[in-house]
Amino acid sequence: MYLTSDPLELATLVGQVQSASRGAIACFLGTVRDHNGGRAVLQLDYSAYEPMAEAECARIQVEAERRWECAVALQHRTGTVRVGEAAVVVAAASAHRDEAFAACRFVIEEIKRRVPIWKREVFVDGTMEWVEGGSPGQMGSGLEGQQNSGTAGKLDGESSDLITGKSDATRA
Amino acid sequence: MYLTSDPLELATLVGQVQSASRGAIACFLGTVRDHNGGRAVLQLDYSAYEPMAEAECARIQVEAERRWECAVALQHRTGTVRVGEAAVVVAAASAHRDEAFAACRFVIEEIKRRVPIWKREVFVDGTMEWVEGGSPGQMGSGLEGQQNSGTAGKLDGESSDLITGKSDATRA
Amino acid sequence: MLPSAPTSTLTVRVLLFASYAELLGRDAIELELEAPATVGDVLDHLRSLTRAEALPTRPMCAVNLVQAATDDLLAQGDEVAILPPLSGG
Amino acid sequence: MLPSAPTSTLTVRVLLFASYAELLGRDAIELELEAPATVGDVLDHLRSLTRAEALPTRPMCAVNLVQAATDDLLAQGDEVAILPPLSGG
Repeated sequence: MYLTSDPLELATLVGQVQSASRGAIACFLGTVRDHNGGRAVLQLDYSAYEPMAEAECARIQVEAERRWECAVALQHRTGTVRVGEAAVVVAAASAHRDEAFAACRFVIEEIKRRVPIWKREVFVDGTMEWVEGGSPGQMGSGLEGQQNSGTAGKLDGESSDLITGKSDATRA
Repeated sequence: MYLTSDPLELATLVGQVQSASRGAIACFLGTVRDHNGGRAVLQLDYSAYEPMAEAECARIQVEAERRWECAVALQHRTGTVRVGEAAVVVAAASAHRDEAFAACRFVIEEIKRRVPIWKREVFVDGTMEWVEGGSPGQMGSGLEGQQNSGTAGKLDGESSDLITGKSDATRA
Repeated sequence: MLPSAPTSTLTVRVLLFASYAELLGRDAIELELEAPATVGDVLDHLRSLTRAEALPTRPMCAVNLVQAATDDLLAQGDEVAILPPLSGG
Repeated sequence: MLPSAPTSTLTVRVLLFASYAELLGRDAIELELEAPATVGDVLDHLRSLTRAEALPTRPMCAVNLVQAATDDLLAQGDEVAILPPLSGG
């Protein structure tokens, strides 16, 4: 399972990729930031199209492990993730650090680009905003992602909790 | 203390750099591989010019934190490090993942290039070799590193435990 | 749909996520469409349920977990997912 | 050293590491040198203790924790470290 509602443990992923023949392990954690666009963030709520997200994560892992000589592990949180907690974790182990870094970077970029997951920022003042500013990706089918406006889902300009902008508390 | 004879804990370093304003954390672990050049490795023995190594690690941290908007932590083992254990750990946290990856990569490269630490491979068959194949670095004084032969320290061709080559069980 | 299309129908399950689910007040809709039907027909139907401009012209869509184009034909029982711009990570 | 050099002496502490320590059978040596003395004079002395070719022509050296060149002058009490090619990480 690549998606989980439980807290992410970097050490668990490192343990999954580590082996005595792979001496270089590159990791990435994306954690929830406390501020975005000057507003105090309380938490992020993640939702996903789970079966497709699982399939896409599996494809990303396979692609990384084929492209570089490495072992890859990745996990993404669903549900509520509080400030400071990790929303996504990646670990890539290889015999060489060039490969480990390249695979790790590839995986986090592809997660953001291709995996059908969405987050809503919940601010300390009680307001909420769906984050939909990311550029749409090309998923496993090989079809080009459709260009979506950054304000898709906006309801007549008055529902501020639906307005989607370029803000993103985990845009790290 | 950047040097320690205790096992390295990635989570500890992540905790040191993590903050609610820095959502991207890139990490690197270099662990001891079980084979090098076809020979079974038992452990690596690390020695260091400790006061200079501490000073050099501090300079690397400061340089990374000045060059990128980030917080950096690094530690290197001394003494005996067994196969599968981490010899070096780096964590870099930033608001953005470009910076976190760049700082993390910089730090591990500079550790290898500049910090006066040496390792001796101890093979399962009981033989030992100093690893001195790395290119010499330019240290904090700003002076150019002197070019050293890969066989410095070789004693008249007969002391195989002194022969230094390009082999390196942690060359990851 | 062409006027000469056969009058047989097909049923698809439409999944909505994130802001689209909120926009339409639900996260799944069973739709009966006249065959032949495309992803675009599903989108037209959704637009009739809300303000037409609330959905982008060509939102990202998937049929049975695989990304699909607006003019892809649908079959009985297909799962059609309408995906807002992704924001994982 | 020039024949006209003053006959005063200075003492430095020489540190040896890794293969160099093994080569010379010790990891520190107190050396008394005629002033003025350079890092190169320390290296010449070390070469007299072992096979001259066992040390590279210009090994990496540090004086008081800062990297130094072969012709850098030494002062009384300096710590001179002779560093084999680094292999940390």
